[in-house]
Amino acid sequence: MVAESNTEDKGFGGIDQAFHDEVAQFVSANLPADIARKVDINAPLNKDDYVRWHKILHSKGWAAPSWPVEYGGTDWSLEQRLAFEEICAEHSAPRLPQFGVGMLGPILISRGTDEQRKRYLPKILSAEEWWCQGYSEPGAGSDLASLKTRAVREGDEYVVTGSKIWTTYAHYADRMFALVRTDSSGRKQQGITFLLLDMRSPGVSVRPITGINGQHVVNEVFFDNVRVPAKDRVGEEGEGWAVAKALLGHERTGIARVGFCKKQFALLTQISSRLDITGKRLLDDPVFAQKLAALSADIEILEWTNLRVLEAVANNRGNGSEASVLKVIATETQQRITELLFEAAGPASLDLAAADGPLPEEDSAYVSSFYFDWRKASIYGGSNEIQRNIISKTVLKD
Amino acid sequence: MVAESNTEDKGFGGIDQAFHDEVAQFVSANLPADIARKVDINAPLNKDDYVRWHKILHSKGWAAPSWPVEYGGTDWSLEQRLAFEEICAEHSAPRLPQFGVGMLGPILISRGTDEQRKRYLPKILSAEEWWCQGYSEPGAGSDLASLKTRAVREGDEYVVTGSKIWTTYAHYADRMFALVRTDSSGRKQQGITFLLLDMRSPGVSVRPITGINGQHVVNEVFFDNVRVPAKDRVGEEGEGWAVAKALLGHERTGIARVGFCKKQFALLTQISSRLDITGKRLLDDPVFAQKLAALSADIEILEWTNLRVLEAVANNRGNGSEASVLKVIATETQQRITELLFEAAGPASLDLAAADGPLPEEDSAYVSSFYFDWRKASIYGGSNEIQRNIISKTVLKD
Amino acid sequence: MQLSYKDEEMMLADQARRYLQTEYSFERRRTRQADGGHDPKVWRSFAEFGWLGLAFANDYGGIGLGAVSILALAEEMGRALVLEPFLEAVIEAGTLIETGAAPEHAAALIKPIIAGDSIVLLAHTEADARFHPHHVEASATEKGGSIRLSGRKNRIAHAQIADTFIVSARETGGPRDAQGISLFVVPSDRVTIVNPATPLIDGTWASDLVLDGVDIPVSARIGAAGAAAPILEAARHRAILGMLGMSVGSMTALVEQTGQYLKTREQFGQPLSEFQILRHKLADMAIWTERARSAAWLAANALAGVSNTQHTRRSIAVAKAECAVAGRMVGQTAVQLHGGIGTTEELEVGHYFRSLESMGVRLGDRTYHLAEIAGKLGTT
Amino acid sequence: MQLSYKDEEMMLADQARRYLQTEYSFERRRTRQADGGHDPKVWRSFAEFGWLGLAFANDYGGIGLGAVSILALAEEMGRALVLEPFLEAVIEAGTLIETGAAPEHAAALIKPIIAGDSIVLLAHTEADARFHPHHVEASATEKGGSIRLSGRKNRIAHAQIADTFIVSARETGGPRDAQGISLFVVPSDRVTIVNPATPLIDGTWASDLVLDGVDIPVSARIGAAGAAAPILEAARHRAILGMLGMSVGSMTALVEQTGQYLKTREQFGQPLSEFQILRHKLADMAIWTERARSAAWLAANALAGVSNTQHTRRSIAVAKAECAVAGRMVGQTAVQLHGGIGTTEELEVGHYFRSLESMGVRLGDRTYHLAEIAGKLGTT
Repeated sequence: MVAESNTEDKGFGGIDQAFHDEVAQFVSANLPADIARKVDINAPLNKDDYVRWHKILHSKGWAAPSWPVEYGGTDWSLEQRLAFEEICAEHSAPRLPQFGVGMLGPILISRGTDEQRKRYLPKILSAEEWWCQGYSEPGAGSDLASLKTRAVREGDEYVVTGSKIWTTYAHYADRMFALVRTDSSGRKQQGITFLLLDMRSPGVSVRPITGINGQHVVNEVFFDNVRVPAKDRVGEEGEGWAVAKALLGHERTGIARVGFCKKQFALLTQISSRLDITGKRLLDDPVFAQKLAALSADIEILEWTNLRVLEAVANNRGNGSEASVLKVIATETQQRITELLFEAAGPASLDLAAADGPLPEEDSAYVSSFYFDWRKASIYGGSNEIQRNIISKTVLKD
Repeated sequence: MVAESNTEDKGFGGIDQAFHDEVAQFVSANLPADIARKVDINAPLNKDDYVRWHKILHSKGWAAPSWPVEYGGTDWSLEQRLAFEEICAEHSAPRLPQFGVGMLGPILISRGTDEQRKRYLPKILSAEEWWCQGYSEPGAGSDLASLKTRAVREGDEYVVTGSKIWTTYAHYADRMFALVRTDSSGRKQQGITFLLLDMRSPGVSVRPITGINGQHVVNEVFFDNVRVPAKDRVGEEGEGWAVAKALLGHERTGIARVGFCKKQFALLTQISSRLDITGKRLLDDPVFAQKLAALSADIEILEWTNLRVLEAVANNRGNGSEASVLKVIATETQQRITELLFEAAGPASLDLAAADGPLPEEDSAYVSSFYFDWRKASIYGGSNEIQRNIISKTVLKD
Repeated sequence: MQLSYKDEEMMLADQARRYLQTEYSFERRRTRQADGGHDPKVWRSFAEFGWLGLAFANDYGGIGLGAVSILALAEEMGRALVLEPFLEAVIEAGTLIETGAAPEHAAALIKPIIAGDSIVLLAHTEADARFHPHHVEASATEKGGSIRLSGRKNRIAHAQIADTFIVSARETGGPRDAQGISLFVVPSDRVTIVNPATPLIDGTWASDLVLDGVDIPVSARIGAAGAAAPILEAARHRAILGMLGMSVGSMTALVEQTGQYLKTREQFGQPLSEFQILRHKLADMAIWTERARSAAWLAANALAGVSNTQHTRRSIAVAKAECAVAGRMVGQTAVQLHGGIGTTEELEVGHYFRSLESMGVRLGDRTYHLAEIAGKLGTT
Repeated sequence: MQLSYKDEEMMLADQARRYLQTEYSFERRRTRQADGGHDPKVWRSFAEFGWLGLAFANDYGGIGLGAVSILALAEEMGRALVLEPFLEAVIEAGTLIETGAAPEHAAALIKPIIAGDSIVLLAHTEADARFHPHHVEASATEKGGSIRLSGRKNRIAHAQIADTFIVSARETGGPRDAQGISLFVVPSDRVTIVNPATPLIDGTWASDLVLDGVDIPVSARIGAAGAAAPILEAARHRAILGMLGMSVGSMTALVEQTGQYLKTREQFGQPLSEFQILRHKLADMAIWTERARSAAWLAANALAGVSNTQHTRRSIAVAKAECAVAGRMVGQTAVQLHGGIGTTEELEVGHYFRSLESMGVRLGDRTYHLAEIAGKLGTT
C-alpha cells in the first residue's frame, strides 16, 4: 500500500547524484556528534537521542518520507526512500523507531478516520507523541494471531484487560496501537480489533525486561480494565487482523538494512586496523582478511537482493516470499557481522558494556553487547524458522 | 551381541605396542602395492583386489577378527579389533566389504543352525563365497521396514518375488542374505523373514546402477519366483526383523572409520605439498592451512568420540543414540575431507576419473569422483535426517 | 541499473526454453554426452536462432546485445544443462577476438562463428597455473617474420571439435607476469591434441594441446605484442558472467525438481514434503538460488555499465565466489533430499550437481575469488 | 587412557551437584552476580568439601587428584554457572605455584589457598597481548637485593577480592619473547586496582592493575629468573582443561533445559517439541555437546599422561578450538529455540550463552588455537 503509493520510478535506474549529495550533506552537517558516535559503536540510544534527530529531520521535512505530501511526507520514489535510509545509516544516523512514522502513520492514512488522522499524524511527525506497538503476547511466540488480551465494549468505550510483551520502548511511549480480542468465537484471526490507547490511562503498567546484554529496550505491558474510547478504534470491530496485516505485507524497505551493514563493516575495518605491538594489523592477517572478504561479499549480495526484491514488488512480480528470503539473508548477514566484530575485538569482547553511564572510548566497547543482543534478529518479526516455512510453502506451492 | 562377546578389556587402556607393531608390520609387508596405491588415491577396487587381500588376511588368521576363535576368529578385545581396523586403514589396506564377515557371520553364529554355520562360515572366512545384502527396496528410502518383496512357502521352499535396490556388489556376489515379507497382515515390522539365497538361482537378475561419479558399485536385484530352500531361513518365519536388528544395534566399530579419515588427511597433505612454480606449497597458504587445521581437529574429535562411544557401549552405559551421534559426526567429517580434497586439487578436480582402464598417475585423479560419491555417506545406512530424529527422541526422552 | 529482464530478453529466454525443452531433454542430452557433448545439429540450431551472434557487434554481423542478454540465454542453457561450447566458443573466444583483434582480422574470424561454421577456443590454461590468470610458460619467439610457438596447454574443454585455437604464449617476462603475454590464432591442425576424450565432471571432454615449435605468421597475433592480459581479462569476465547465468539456471531447475520430488515421493506414510526438516532444506536451496541470482545481476550490471576496472574486478569476484558456494549448497542439498536415487547417474540431479561444481571451479574457485576481494579490502 | 569417570570421580561430581543444586540456584546466583560473583560463604563450603585442595599434592595438604577430577568438578561448576574464581585462584594460580615455586615457598602459599583463607590470582595479561602467551611489557628490574616491578595488567578477573597476585614481568628480552619472563608474588595492597568492578560477559568483574615501581624482595620470585614461560604454559593448560569441563557442563545443562522448554511450550496448538526443525536443532545441540565432551576427554588424557610437549600443546589447541565453536553453536541455538524469552536476562539460557562465549575467548579463541594447530601441521 504505502510502498506503492508514490513509486513513479520503478525501474531502479540508480539514484541521481544530486539527491545522494543532498541527503549526505544534510546528515553530515546536522547529525549531532554525540549521537553519531553512539551509532558508530552500537552504544544504546535513549529517547532524547531519537527525538533530537527526529526533530532535525522534521525541520527539513524528512521525518516521514513514505507519507503522502499532504500529510507532511515527501514525493520521493521507493528507490529514493530506500536510498535515504541507506545514506542516513552509512552516515551514522540512528535508525529511528518506526512505530509512529513507519507503522501507525500508514495505517491511519489508509484505514483511519479523518478525525484520527488530524488528531494523531501531526504529533507523530513532530515527535511530540511517541508510539509503541502492542502485538505480541506472553506465550504466543511466532503465533501472533493467538492473542488473548480482551476488549469488551461498554457504551462508547472498550475495556481492555490482558498483557503485551516484547513491547519496544513502551517505557518511552505516550500511546500504543494494539491488537485486542473482541470476539473469541471464530477462527483465531477473526475477532481481533485494532485500538489506539493512551499509555497514561489508569490500569496500564509497564514492566521492564532486561535484555541478554543488560540493556532495557523491551517491556511487558499490563492492562487492568483500561478504558479506550471507541473512536480510537481503527477499522471495524473484528477487522484488526486485516488492518495489521495490510501493513506487514508492504513495508519492505526496512528489512535489509544495507546501510547499517555497511556501517558495521566500517566499524569492523576500523577495529581490525589497529596496529599491534609488532606493527601488524588484524586486517592484514590472511585468515582474518578472508573472513572479511566473505562478509563484504555477503553484504553486497544482500544489497543486490534487496534491490531486486524491491523492484520486483514495485512491479508486482513478487511470488509472496520475497520478504522472507530477504529477512533470512539480512539477519544472517547481520549476525555474521556481529560474530566477526566479536572476534576482531579479541579479549575486549569479554567486556560487557554498561547499559548507562558515560560512553566508553574504545571502538570495541559494545561488540559483545551487540553480538548478544542481535541474536534477537532471527527471532523477532517472525522467526527465521517461520520465514523458512513460508518460503517452502511458496516453492511447493501448497 | 558381537561387540560384547569377547571384550575383556573394557577400560580402553590403550593398545600395547607389540600388537600395534605386529599389525602394522604385517600389512606393510603383505599388502600388494597395486592395491595400496588404489586405496591411497581412492581409486575403485574390483573383486579381485578385495579377494586377494582377504585371502592374505585369512592366511594370517585375521580375516574375521570379531568371530569367536572356534569359527576362525580371534580372541581380540573390542579395542584391539578397533585398532586392527584403524591400523589397516592407515597403512593403505582396503576396507573389505563386510556383508559376509561383518554382517552375516555374526548373525549365523548367534542365530543360525549348526548346519548353516558349517555350510556358510568357512567359505565366508576363505572368501570362496561372496555375499551381498538384500535389505533396501525401491521406494522405501529410510523406511526399511516397509519392504514388499514377498516369499511364499511352498513345501520345503520359499518362492520369492520382488526386488531389492542399492545392493552393493550384487554383481560380484555368489549369495545374498535378504529380508522378505512372509506375512503382510500385522505391523510392518512383523511378517518379515530372513533368507539366504543363491544369486545363480533361476529368476534372479541384476541391473547395474551407475553412481553419480560414473562408477558401478550398487545394483538393483530382481526376483521372479526364486526358490529358496526353507533350511536357508535364519531364525523363525516372521522374525527376520529381529534377526537383522540385533546386528544393526551392535556393530559399531565400523561407523567412525578414523583410520580411513587419517589416511585421507595424509592424501590431502600430500596433494597440498606439491611445489608450485613459485616454490610455494598450498599447505603453506595461511587460509588453506587454517582449513586443514580445523579438519585435523575434526578428525581428532571424531577419534575421541569413537573411543568414548565404544567404551560406553562396552560398559552398557549408552543412552541408545550413540551410534547416531557417531554416524553424523563421522559422515560430516568425511564429507568435509572430500570437499577439501576437491579444493586442494584445484583445476584437477574438473577431471572425472574413468571407472575402469589403467590407473592414473596423479594423486588427485580421484578427488572429484570421491567427492561426488561420498555424498552417499549422509544418505545410506539411515540418512542423517533419520539419525537426528533418533537423537532428538533420546534428548526429549519421548 | 537493471534488475530484471526486459521484454526482449524474456522473449529470448522463452525461445531458448521452448527449443531446449523439446530438443534438449535429459534423454537426448545423455546421448550427446556419450559423444563429448557437441551435436552439430544443435549447434546449427543455435546459429539459426542467432544465439551465436547474440553478443557480437552489428558490424560483424552480430546482434549487439549486452551482458543481460548473455545472462538470459545462459540461464536457459544452465536450466537445460547444455553441453555445447557456447560460453567457450562464442562468449569467451568471441570477446577475445572482438576486444583484441584488428577489425579485418576480427571480421574474418567472427563471421564463421556466427554462422556456426567455425569453433574457436581459447587455449590458455597450463598445468601449473592453478587459477593464476597470467600463468603462461608457453613461449612465442619471433624470428624472420614468423613466430614459433612452443609449449603445452592443459585441460582445454571441447578441444576435439575446434577448428581454431587462440593460443596464449609468452613473448617476454616470467611465467606469471601480466606483461608479455600475446594471443595467436592457430588452426587446430597445427596443434597436437593429447588425450582427446578425457571426461570432465560437467559431462564434456577435454584435451591437452602440445605446440612443438609451431611456426605461424606474425599476422596471427591478436592485438599488440605482450599486451594480452586485459583482453584475456575481458573475455574471462564475460565467460564468468555466462557461467553465473548457467549456474542460476541450473539451481532454479534443481529447486523446482526437488520440490516436485518431495511432493511425489512418500515415506513413512506421507509425502516427503510434509517433513519440516526437508521443507526447510528446500527453503535453503531457494534462498541460495536467490543469492546466486543477485550475484548474477550484480555481475551483469558491472559488465554492462561504465568500465571501472577496480569495481568490475571486485564485482566479478564477489559474484563468482557467491555462485560457487550457492551452487554447492544447492547441489549437495538436492542430492541429499533425493536420497539414494540422487546419488546415481540415472537422475538429472547428479548431473546438475556436477555441472555446478564444475562452474564453481572453472576460472577460479571461491577461495581464489575471496582472496581477490581480500587483497583489495578498503580500496573500493 | 581414561574415557569416563571412575567411581570416586562420580562421587565427587555427585557431591558437587547436590550442593550446587540447592546452594547455587539461579536465583541465588543472580544475587551473587550483583556483587561481582564471589560469596565468601560459598568459598568456605568449597574449602570444606576439599575442592580447593583437590588438585594439590598431598605434601601441601591437598588431595592429589589429577586432570580427570578437575574435569569432573569443573563440569558441575559449569552446569551451575558458578561465578567463584575456582579456575583462576585454585587451578591456574595453584598450578603456577606448585610447578614453579620452591617447596617451602609453595607450602606457605598453598596452605591458605586450600583452607579458603587466601585468594591468589595470576596477573599476566596486558592490554596489547591479544592472545599472545608471552606478551609481557611489565618490567622487573633487580637492584640491590630487591626487585622493582613496573607496568600494567589488563582485565584481571576477580582482582577486587584477591589478597595476593602472581605478577608476570619481564627481566630480559622483547615484549613477546618466551625467554625473560619471571613471576613474582605480590600482596594485593602493593598494587593499584583500577576500575574495580568492570563487568565481564560471564557475570564476574575484572580490573586493571597498575604497578607503579613496586619494590619487592628477590625471594618473591617464583622459579628461576626469566624462566616462567613453561610454568605459565602448565598453568594455562590446566586452566583450559577446567574451562573445557565447565563448558561441557554448561552445554549439557542447556541441552536439558532446552529440551524441557520445547516439551512444555505450545505454539500453533502443539508443543514446540513436535516441530521437526526444532527437534533437529536440539539434536545438533546434543551433537555439539558430545563433540565438546570428546574434546574435554582428549585434553584430560593429554594432561594426565606422560608429558610430551608437542602432543600436549596440539591436544589442548584442538580441544579449546572445538569447545569454542561447540559452545557457540549450543548457546546460539538454545537462545533461538527459546525465542524471545531466550534473549532476556531473566532466563538462565542467556547467562549460559554469555559464559560459554567467555570461555571461548579466554586463553585464546578458536582462530588462535587453529593457527596453533596450523603452524604445526605434519609435525606430530
